[in-house]
Amino acid sequence: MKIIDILAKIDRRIIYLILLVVVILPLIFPSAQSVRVMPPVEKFFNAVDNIPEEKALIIDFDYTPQDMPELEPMAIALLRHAFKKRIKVLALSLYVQPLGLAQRALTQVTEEFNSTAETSADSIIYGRDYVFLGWQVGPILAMLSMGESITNFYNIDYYGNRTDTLLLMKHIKNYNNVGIVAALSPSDIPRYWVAYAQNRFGVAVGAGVTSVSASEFYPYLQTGQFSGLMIGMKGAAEYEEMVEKELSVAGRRKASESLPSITYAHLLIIAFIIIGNIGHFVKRRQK
Amino acid sequence: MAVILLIGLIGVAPPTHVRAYDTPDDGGGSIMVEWHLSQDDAILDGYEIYRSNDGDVYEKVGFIGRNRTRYEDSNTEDGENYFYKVVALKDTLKMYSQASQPVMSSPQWFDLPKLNILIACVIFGGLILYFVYHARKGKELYIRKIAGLQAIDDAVGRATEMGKPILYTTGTGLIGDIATIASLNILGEIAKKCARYDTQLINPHLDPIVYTVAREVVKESYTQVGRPDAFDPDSVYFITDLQFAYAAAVSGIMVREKPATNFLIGWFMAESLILAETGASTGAIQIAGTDRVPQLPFFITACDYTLIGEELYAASAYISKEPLLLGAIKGEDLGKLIIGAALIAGSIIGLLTKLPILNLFK
Amino acid sequence: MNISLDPWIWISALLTVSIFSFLYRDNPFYRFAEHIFVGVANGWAVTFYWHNILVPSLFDPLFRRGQLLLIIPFIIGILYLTRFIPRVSWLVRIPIGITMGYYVGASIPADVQAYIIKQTQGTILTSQNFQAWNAGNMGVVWSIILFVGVICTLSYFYFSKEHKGVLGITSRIGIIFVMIGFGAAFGYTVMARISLLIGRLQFLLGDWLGVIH
Amino acid sequence: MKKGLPLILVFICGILGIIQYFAPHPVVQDTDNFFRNNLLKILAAFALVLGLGSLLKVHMDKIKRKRENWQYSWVLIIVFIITSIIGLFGGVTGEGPLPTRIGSFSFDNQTIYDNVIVPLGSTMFALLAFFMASAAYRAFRARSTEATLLLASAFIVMLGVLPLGDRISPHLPSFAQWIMDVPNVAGQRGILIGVAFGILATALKIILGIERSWLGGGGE
Repeated sequence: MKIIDILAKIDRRIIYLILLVVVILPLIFPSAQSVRVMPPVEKFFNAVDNIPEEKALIIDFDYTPQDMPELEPMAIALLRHAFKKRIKVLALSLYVQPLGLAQRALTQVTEEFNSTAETSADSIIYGRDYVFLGWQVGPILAMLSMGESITNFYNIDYYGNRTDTLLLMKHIKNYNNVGIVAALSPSDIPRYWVAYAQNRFGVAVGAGVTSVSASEFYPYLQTGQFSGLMIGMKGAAEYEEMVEKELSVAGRRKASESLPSITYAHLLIIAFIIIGNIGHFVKRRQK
Repeated sequence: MAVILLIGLIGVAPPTHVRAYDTPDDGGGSIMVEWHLSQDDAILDGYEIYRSNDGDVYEKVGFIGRNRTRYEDSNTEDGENYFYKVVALKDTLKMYSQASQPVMSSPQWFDLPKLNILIACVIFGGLILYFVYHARKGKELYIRKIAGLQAIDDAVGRATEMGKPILYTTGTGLIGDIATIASLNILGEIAKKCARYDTQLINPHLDPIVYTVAREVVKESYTQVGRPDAFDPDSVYFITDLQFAYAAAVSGIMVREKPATNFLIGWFMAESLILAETGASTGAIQIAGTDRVPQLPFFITACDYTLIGEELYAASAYISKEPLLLGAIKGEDLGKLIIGAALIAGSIIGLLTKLPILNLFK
Repeated sequence: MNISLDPWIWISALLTVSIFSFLYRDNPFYRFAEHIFVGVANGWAVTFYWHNILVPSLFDPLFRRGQLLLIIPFIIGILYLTRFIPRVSWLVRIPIGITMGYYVGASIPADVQAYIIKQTQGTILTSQNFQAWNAGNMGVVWSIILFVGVICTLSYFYFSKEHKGVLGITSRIGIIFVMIGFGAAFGYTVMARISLLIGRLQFLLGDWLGVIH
Repeated sequence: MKKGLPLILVFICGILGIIQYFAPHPVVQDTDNFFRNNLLKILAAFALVLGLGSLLKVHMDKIKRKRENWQYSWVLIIVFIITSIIGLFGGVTGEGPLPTRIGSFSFDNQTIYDNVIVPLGSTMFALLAFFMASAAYRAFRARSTEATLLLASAFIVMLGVLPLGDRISPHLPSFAQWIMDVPNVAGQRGILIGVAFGILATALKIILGIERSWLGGGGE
């Protein structure tokens, strides 16, 4: 009888402790959990995968340290995808704060590829394979101006080079030479890409968003305004899954590694609900 | 390749049928330009839009991607004549269209597509006001029971018995959030009960303006029940205008002062569950209420009573039993009946005919 | 292990741990962090209002560029401070009345549009709404369930009649829809919140302690 | 006067708030812009002074009367003063006259924001992970039909969003999404329409001066 009483009234601190353990252990001893890829991410992957040779992929890095756990893995997976398939990448941030994080992701993935490269053709070379446009004032202004000329608006890149001298930019004039814009942002930015870049210039837009804001973005996928959508840790993990399975690119899969924490936390909460109800029912029987 | 070369030699077809008109329902300073696509649209870079005051000298005002047939030039001087040409652009090759007819931009006083909203405001607002004034004549009105409100008396009584304070937070809304104003009305009623029973009230705030108003409301309540002396000006105070700092501080108050009852009524964001769970852990009775649908699930799970949506607005009328406020509720109810009828009627029309019924609600 | 040497990382980390300690119970560390939080937040608000509002929108244009119209907001703003002078403290109602009046007025058409017009539009049964589901023939069924749900939920908020008879049944169905929705929304939010926790733990274990890479 | 003038102002400003929604004409929109971007913002800045006055008074009192935990009030006041000075004189990102850097250690306003306010805020936010667990355990009990439905749909959705969900049944994720899209939206819509009427009534009563408790007492 005692046990039932305990089950119906577990101290909340015990719940907190078990939850903490369940979330923390998989982080310390990471093992990537494989996921089934859902259509929104599959669409995204295919949209990037089908970018023709002469077009580029724009990655808009607009996450901050706060949203990094969910959005950075998306950036890494996208970069791995692009570099593996030799899709040209234009990286940019619409705000100043994310620039450092963009730089960090670019460096990481470039090094991953270059550490195994043997020839210059195998390597990822700045200016030939990717360009970091950095930041220029005004998010909407940037979206509009790139419709006409990217190098006029971003006349110098993040490192201070004149963009029109970069090899890659010789063939990339404006959105007509862009396959898809991948906007990774915790805020409204993906919607602005649709309103200003897509509606006026017809460029495809894909979005990576946090799970907090997920419900706001679903409709854009249904109407076809987004060519793909990654939501939170799970969306990032699905993209990681596709990159590894389809392209056999190895590397840390941070989102997939977080999934066990998420799964166990959910299962734990479900377990507690069941335990609570067992306690509740048995006690009611007794009365 | 050969095709492109050939086009390079003979050029591309220009857009045709260029038409310019004043952008409707706007504040002026804007002209819409429309055209038919160039026959070579598929290979273009896009379209450049040129504008002229005299039909002679044209200057470029904008650029838009291919497969687009519309451009809004939002940089015009009202009352001046403009001519437009649209250019098909391919690399350095430009093909000019014919010029448009001259056009002027002008501002409008009323945004016509919003007419349906105006009508709805007038109908529903009128209904409510009719019943408010009708109620002045003192007709008795019935209101159904609202569980959370019936618990208020017990909740205040319990605090009095236990000799513990009552915590009332209006949430993280500003004075412009109507839920905050509704909450202030309820606060007034609860402050009266506190004054009568001599129960301590704690009322921390996030918005300085709401704080200022709340202070007046509470003070007035104490005066109304004849206990102005019992009003403690420090019971209503401001903490910070930062959401989570506020949540941290109110959580701290909950565990330190251990109020017998927590009222979480007003406009809330993610802090709703932080406050509700902390409050629950201290064993307080909790009465919550908000019109913020995303936060309602958390109040429902963590609090003893929750005023859902409109119940929050009905609450002050319910507690005060003031005929004016009750009259408004009658008006609201009639409005909901009309919406129900509109839904059914709209559906019948929508199902049986091909009328574009949804356009009424654009 | 690769512990950070950056003092700011240490400060952030200690504050983070202090807040988490609240889960065990109220304690001096939490109290300390909480009061720091409120203090810094207000210091930051002072800075923000000064540099981002008062100087660029009031003092600079008024005193440097001579936009005399701004004397009006300046004076009305100062009326707030009459609260401290009992004889004229009623003047504080003027800025309050202006602020409240404007926002309350602005909320009327915006709410009628977003909450009444738009919600009604999405609920009416028409072939256009059936197709919006992207669910083929099932779209009709979903639309009908939605329609019934909306009307029943609405009837739950019918206050001026006792919930008996037909109204009793519909309002009960309405509350069933509401409860299913609330449960679902709760369950749906868990993932977002766990993600936030993972973010904090990655900061503590990675950036601070260097236990995870 | 003491009540009449504020009530007239509420009425006038309320009408402006309504009109600006319908009238695109520059006469209206420019007035509205002045309201939003100058007047109301500036008023909010002055109101903060009242708020800070209140906060400081409460904590000074605490210290003076040595109420429980009065020591922490010192922490709050000192931290407030220091950050205000840094912010006011050091500028937002350290461009002001006050130096905000000693060697390689900078402590400008933005750095404080990033390293104090952001971690504190996001940790408070992260507490929700724990609170959701305890709330679910305590409240999701099948006491009544309503509670059972609440529990069941939370259960299904929680499983449905997991990667594990489609291993249990391939229909589970889509069923979870269906609950979110259909019954959930129906309930929400019903609530929202009701709310709109509550807002409309309250707003009209304020603008027309029928509801005037916000004025407080004293003076006609």
